[in-house]
Amino acid sequence: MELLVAIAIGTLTAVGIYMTLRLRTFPVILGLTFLSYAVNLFLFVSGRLTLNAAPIIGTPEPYADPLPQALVLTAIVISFGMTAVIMIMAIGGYLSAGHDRIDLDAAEDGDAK
Amino acid sequence: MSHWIIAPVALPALVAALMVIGLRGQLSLQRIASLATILALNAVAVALLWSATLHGSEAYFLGDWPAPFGIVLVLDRLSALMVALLALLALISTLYAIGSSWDAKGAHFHPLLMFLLMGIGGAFLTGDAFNLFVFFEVLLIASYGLMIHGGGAARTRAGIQYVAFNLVGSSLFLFALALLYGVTGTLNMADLAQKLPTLPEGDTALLRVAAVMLILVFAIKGALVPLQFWLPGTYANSPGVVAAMFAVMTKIGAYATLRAGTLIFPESLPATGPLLQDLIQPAALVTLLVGAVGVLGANTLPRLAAFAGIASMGTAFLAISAFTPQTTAAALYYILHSTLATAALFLVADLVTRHRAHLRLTETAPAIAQSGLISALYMAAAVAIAGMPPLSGFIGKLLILDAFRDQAPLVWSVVLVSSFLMILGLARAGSLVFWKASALDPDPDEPVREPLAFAATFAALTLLAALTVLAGPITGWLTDTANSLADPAAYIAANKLGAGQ
Amino acid sequence: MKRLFPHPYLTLTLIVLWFLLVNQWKVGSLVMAIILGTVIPLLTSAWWPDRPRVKRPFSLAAYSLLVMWDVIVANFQVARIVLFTPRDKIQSNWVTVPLDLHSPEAISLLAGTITMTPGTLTADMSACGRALLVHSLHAPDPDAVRDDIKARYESRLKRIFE
Amino acid sequence: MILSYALGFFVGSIALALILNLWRLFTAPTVTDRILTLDTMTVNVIALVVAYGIWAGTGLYLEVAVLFALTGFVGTVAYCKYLLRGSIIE
Amino acid sequence: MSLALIAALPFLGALLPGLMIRAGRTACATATGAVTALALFLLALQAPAVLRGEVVQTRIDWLPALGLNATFFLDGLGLLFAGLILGIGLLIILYARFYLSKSDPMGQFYTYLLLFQGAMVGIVLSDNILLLLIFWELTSLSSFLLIGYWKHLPEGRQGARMALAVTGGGGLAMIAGMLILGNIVGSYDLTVILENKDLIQASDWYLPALILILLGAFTKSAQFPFHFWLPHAMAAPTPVSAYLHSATMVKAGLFLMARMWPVLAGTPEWFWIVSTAGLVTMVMAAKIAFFKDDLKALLAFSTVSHLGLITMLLGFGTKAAATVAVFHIINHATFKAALFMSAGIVDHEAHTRDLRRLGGLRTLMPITFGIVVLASLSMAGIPPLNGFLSKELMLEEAAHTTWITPWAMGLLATIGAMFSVAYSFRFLAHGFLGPVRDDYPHKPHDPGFGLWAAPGLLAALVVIIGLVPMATAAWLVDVAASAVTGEAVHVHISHWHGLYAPALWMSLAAIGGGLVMLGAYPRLRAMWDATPRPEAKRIFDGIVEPLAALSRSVTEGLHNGGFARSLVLAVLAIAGAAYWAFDGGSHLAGSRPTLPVTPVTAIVWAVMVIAALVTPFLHRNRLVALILTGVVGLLIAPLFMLFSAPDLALTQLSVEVVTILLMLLALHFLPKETPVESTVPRRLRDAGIAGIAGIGIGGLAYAMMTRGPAFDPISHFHLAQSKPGAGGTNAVNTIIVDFRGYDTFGEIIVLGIAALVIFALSRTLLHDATVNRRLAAQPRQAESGDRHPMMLVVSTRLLLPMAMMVGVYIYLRGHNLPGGGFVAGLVFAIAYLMQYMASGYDWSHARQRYDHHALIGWGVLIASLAGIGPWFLGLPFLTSGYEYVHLWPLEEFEVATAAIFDLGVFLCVLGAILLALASLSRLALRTGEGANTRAYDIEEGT
Amino acid sequence: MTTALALELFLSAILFGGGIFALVGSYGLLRLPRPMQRLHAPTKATTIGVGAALLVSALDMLGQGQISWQEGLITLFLLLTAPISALFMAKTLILRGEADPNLPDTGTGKPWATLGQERPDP
Ligand code: NA
Ligand code: NA
Repeated sequence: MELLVAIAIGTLTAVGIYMTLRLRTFPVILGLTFLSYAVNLFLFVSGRLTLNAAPIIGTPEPYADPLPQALVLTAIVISFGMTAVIMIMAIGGYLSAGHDRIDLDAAEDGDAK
Repeated sequence: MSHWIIAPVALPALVAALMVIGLRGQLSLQRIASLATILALNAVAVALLWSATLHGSEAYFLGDWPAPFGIVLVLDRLSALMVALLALLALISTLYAIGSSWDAKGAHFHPLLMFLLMGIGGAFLTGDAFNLFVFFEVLLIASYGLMIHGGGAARTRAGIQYVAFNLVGSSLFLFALALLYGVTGTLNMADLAQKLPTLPEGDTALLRVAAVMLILVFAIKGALVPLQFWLPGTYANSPGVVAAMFAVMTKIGAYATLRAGTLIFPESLPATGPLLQDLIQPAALVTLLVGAVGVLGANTLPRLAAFAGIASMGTAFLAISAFTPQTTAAALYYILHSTLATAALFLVADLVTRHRAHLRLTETAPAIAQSGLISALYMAAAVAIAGMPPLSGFIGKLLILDAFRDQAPLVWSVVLVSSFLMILGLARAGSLVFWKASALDPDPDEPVREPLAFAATFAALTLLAALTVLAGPITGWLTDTANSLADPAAYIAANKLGAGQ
Repeated sequence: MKRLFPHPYLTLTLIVLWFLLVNQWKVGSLVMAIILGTVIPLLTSAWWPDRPRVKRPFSLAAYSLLVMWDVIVANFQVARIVLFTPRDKIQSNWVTVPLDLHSPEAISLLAGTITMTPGTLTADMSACGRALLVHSLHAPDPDAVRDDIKARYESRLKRIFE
Repeated sequence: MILSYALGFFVGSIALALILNLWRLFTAPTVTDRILTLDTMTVNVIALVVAYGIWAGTGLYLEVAVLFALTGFVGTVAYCKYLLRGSIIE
Repeated sequence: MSLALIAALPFLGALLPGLMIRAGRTACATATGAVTALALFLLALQAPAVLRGEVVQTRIDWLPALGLNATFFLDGLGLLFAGLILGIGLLIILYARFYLSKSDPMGQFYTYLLLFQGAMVGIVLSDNILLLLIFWELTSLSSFLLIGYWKHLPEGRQGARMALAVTGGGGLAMIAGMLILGNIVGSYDLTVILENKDLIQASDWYLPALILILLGAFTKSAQFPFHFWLPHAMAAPTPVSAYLHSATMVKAGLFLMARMWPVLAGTPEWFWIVSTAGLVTMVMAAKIAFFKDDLKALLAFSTVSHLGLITMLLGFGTKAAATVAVFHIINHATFKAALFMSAGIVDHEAHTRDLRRLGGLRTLMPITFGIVVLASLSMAGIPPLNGFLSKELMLEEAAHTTWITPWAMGLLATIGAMFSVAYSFRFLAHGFLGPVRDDYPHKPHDPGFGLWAAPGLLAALVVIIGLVPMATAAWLVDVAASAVTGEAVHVHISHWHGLYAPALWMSLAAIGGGLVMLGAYPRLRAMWDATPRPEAKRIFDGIVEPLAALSRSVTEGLHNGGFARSLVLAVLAIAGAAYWAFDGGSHLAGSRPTLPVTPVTAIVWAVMVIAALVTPFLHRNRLVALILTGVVGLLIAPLFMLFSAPDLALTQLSVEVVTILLMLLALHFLPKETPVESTVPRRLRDAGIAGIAGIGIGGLAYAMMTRGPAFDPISHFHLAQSKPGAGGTNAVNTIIVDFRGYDTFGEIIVLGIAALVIFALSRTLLHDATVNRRLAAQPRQAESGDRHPMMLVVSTRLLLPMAMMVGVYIYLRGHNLPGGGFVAGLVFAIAYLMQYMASGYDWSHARQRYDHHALIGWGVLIASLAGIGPWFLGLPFLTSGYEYVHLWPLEEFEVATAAIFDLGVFLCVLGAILLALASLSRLALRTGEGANTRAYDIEEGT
Repeated sequence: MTTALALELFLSAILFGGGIFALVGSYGLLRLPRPMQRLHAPTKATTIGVGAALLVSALDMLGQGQISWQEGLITLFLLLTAPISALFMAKTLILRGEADPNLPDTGTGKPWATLGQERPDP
């Protein structure tokens, strides 16, 4: 099972990086989303894999490591906030520049006052 | 004293919440609240500095849970120093924001600023590796909002890159933390410091990877080559006052590196040894050169300031990378200096920017209003950032050169050549922006507009002068700080590890 | 009373739901259920402006049982069509079902019923809200489908709601 | 004992269903079909979650099923609304 | 103390001109002069002691840790230079008062001048080489300002930059040299360093230090090959040229060589480098000076030549030569400053400095002529003027010095002297002799006393020193030379050394040759003009401009705004560094038993991985890409659940659906397709990079999962204390709201900030004209006429309360079972969003009774208050407590203060998501489109 | 045959049927030729598959003396929402011309809502 999960994490990372290397904001954001999936899983498995061992005290032992789960919760929420922000920025960039390329051109640099 | 440790986090959060609830659309009240909070933060920072100097390291056990199980804040000389620097810079930036009406160019400037302060303060104070991540994110997301404050195509698009790159950085941070927890089973930094020396041999490779990934995260924040690409576009397109505030944000990377390198992965740790030094030092040297070349080659004034910022980070990381008390003291002095100097340069660049038709350094533009005053400020800021006397940059440079006498040929030549390139670049830009422009269009004598903005810029430069004059006592204090970092026993002891067993 | 309980049936439904959720029969749960059953409709009443009239609540229960039975039957029929009817022999058809119902709740219930039951699916409504567009998966005689719907479901709903 | 075989069969069916869904997801002729497939997958996954709960003998996972149902519904409506109106919240 | 005061006075005084200029130009000059005079007076008070052979010292600790202290000392050399700087400074201040025109900002000028003066005084009084470096660089900076003073002149700006580049750059080299020196000796105190000649000269670091320090000195003193900046600095106003470029700054390099002479001189390296540079400079610059038409350019190259002469003398390394050098420093300062000022007077009066347009001024400007005669003859080395005395001594030294061959030095020195005579005479002859012309740009006549007083005084000195050197200058030469050589010097200066002195004949040859050359000037000039020669400015520009251009192209090429490339480099750097780190440690494969593959998990896994892998191939249709991303995200939830993390599954699911809503809202504005822009090789490269990252991270994950943690994980405490300590059975929840509630505090704030940012940006966008134009021009797809389908609206009426009920349930049970404030907030938010989707923004929002901002604010506030509350019990931030409460007729239930915190979480999450999506939907309301006022569009009841 | 065994057999049968239905639903998605037809399969068949699992889940606890009711909630929820999902997908097909084009007349003089004009706001 560990191997499968590792492969999943690797795949998500690779897909995330590949998409993040695209030239338009939307696929880049999707790529970052994939990357965050990979990260969350990676963080989660730092507590190792367990089956049917939800860390609810009172249910039969053993318990999965609850700490990484709590950390992943935090990470999920944070990455949601970040995705939301970059999304509105992508919209703003597209609406104000008329295209959604992610690369900056030297010429437009610093026109903001 | 102990509850004051949380004040740099709780106070801005509370004020921001109140602003969002009750002061929306009431800019003048928000300004008053912001200034009052920041003044209070300065007072708290002084108290914390005082406490750390008198009593050494002190931990604050959040939720009353013992370390390493709960989250601790640790006040030591270093964190107190960084909080004080933050508070000072916040004061300057806020005054400038008010004076220049930057804060009126969009919604929520002040709450975002408060949250930014909360995030940075939290990052400086935390003694927990994952909590550091959380507060990194707090400060980052606040910075995203501030960076795009005011809008505009270039700024927004630059913001996208900034966010995207930092999201990759945050991912890396989490990979590193997960690995660290997966290998060691703990997140408390003092606990890590205590446990790592007995790490089984077979785990060292993974630990080293975690360490390197962690440091590279900090390197992203600190714009270390080749992770600096996000910085020029971001800073050059940020509102000037935000870019000034960012001067302390890059320092968080430096701070965290210093903390990790002295506390968690000291050279004495068998698993990592000189890993950090070997990683950072070459990168820092290249960063310094890239920044300096950028100062000479920048095509706009804000970009020039951004590259100056990169160069200053190269210098700071260089000083950090040796992890000896002497270099650390030099690094700390340089961090104080370069934060204020970079901020001053950005503020000056903003003064120019907002009075000018275009910003390109490749051609002349009409003269700017109030150019006499602005050019004097520019001169001072340029002198500071280039490390010329009489401002503190020169002393910082001397301290670093002196501390690196063992590696003189390489380090000295890079530092000095970079200084040379920066002098060339700054002189070139200044001559073009101020002399050549006013030659075309001599500026009339006019009264000072936006006096608060000028005063804020001047204040930053005055602080640099103070840093110069008081270099003796300050470096003395910093040397003690560096010594305490070199021997983290007190820091670890403050965590009272094992009290909860 | 109407201000405190804008939708009494909703309140009742919520109380039942709470017990479904907590899965325990305690006084505390009842107190909580009553509190929530009161507060939540108050919170959401602005979005449910008019109170639907349910004339015969018990008939509604009977109707539910009928539909459930039909749902199960429907599934066997659909399964048969999917699995065994040759693709080109499936005679799908559109059916227009003119409505006698007026209450939006009742119309919605009818539309839902149509979708969940034998081989039919509500696909749209006329712009005036007086007819439903129903798609029948295998209906050689569309008129029969329409009549079946009207007789089996609409008439019952008419009695319950209007 | 019998139940566990039945459960195995059930899970196997869902698995097969999911793989059919996946195939459909990639080869769907229209985007609406993709949404339909997604909706179906959600329901299938709910079945899987419930089955796992039965296997594990715990009700801990039912909330996951509740949320899955909510999620699947809102997602499907949102995708369709997007295609119907462009803006999902007007 | 008083030494420090002398150094500080000009700096303090620099504030005065700016203030006094309001009181008038004379007041301004007077104040400036008074400052200088006071400093000079203080210096004079110290003079007797110095003349007695004492060394006056002042020490103020500044930065003892570094060894940088405000330490000053005054010996003969310092006295000589400080006297020159302040004395000539005083004269320059006087001169400038009358030289500057009314349109020149005089306050600025005097401020810069005093800054410069202070820096120079600082250099010569420093007893600490780091302090000296500070003053050294300050002279570069202040001279930059002075040279560029007339900023409307392009030559001024360029000259200033060139001077700064060369002297500042040299200064940087000198920093290194000085630090080396300090390191060899172990102290940065000059007096200590000066006592360690043997230590320094025996060190391996001697030569590098020497070269670096000489780089500083040579650049400052315009020695070959760094001589080129000086003539360009002549764009400065004449007082600046006279002060900086004849009397003081350019002598700083000489001062430094003299200062370091006791420890650096006397080695072959010193001899060869210094004397050669001096000699070459002397001859070459003299030659150039001869052909310059601009009076100031001629004087500038002459200065370079004389500096070369002095450098050469210092390079000889002998006591006698050093003494002559000191003497010539004094003499040169007098005649050259006088000449510069005279040139300035000519320029001021005739409005030109071009020798070709001058001539015959003798009768028009008799006073000036008198001054020029004396000074230029002194410069030519004509007896009995002071220039003759030192030049004679120089020739004598040269004649006795072996450089390559025994006679070469003498010969070259004579040739240099010959050129010197020639240009001096040319200055005089072509400027003042000859017929009076009628084509001057401005009719010249002698200036007022104020302008000629200073050069007049200097000319008088030229004569007096020349006539009675032993009475006027010898004492100064003695103390200064003693200070330089470190031995007692008693100089004997006379006009006549006898017929057998080679200098006599060399001198005669020089004068004769000079006269001949002046006679042959037209022919020589024609030859000179015909010879191609490198122009300094062009060379400098040829170096600096390409350097700047290279910097620009490197910088802009490197930081070209390309995101993908920066990311590729980042990934490669991270992967490379990680591999390197891994390789350097030791790795044991883990021995933790692995879990068997269960069918359910395998299915979910397979579907998720395949969906992910297909995404890059199908991503150009953005809706499809989004659906696939959604599939992956939705399938991660059951994975979490299967691996015993129901809380995560709940959160992942609810976040995922909100994310999808958000992305759909966004996609509405964005293009629906991603165009094909990258080439196949590029895509392959990206795939390769992605593969590296994937394999790396996957490998790490595998390595981590297959081993146990090295130490007992801290979460054992959380499991053990969850119930007894935090009062909850869901250990994940107790960590979130209690053990690590502080993380959660930060996390909800992140979410709150995100919403504020989204609100702020969307508001900014709505106020942006371009954005509004683009929004209005958005292509409209075929749209359904049914905006708010009735069935959805009706079902929402039931689903909204139901979902809320579920939300409350999830919130309440969170502490003990999967759930909690966060998921509850999301469920509420989803329920509201459903309502918004069903009936539209306006209709729904108009019925919303509370503000999203306030929800966020209250959320943060409540969470903060839950944190602060415990303070009043003396407990730390976020400390929680719980109690079991028994209230009849209810069963016993638990009340935990963590629930208050969780309520804050709930409110913040709800507010943040609603605010974020509401802001986005505000943007979607097209201009000119009316708000919906009905719950649904169907015409009910008709 | 004990009650427990009877229950188990009963539950197994339900699960067996549920599995079949779920499979049929997804198979229908592939097999049925026209988009509108495909819409029928999963909305019903799959829902019944889940229903089966939920029923078993609810009754499984019966052997231990208690019934889990939460499954009822999920079922209710699915029944409430499945028709709306189907409606929206059908509307989408109609709007995009992917449904069978020859729609019948509404008989009310007004068009079908999806194809009609937006109703102007008063
Ligand atoms: Na929870
Ligand atoms: Na607690």
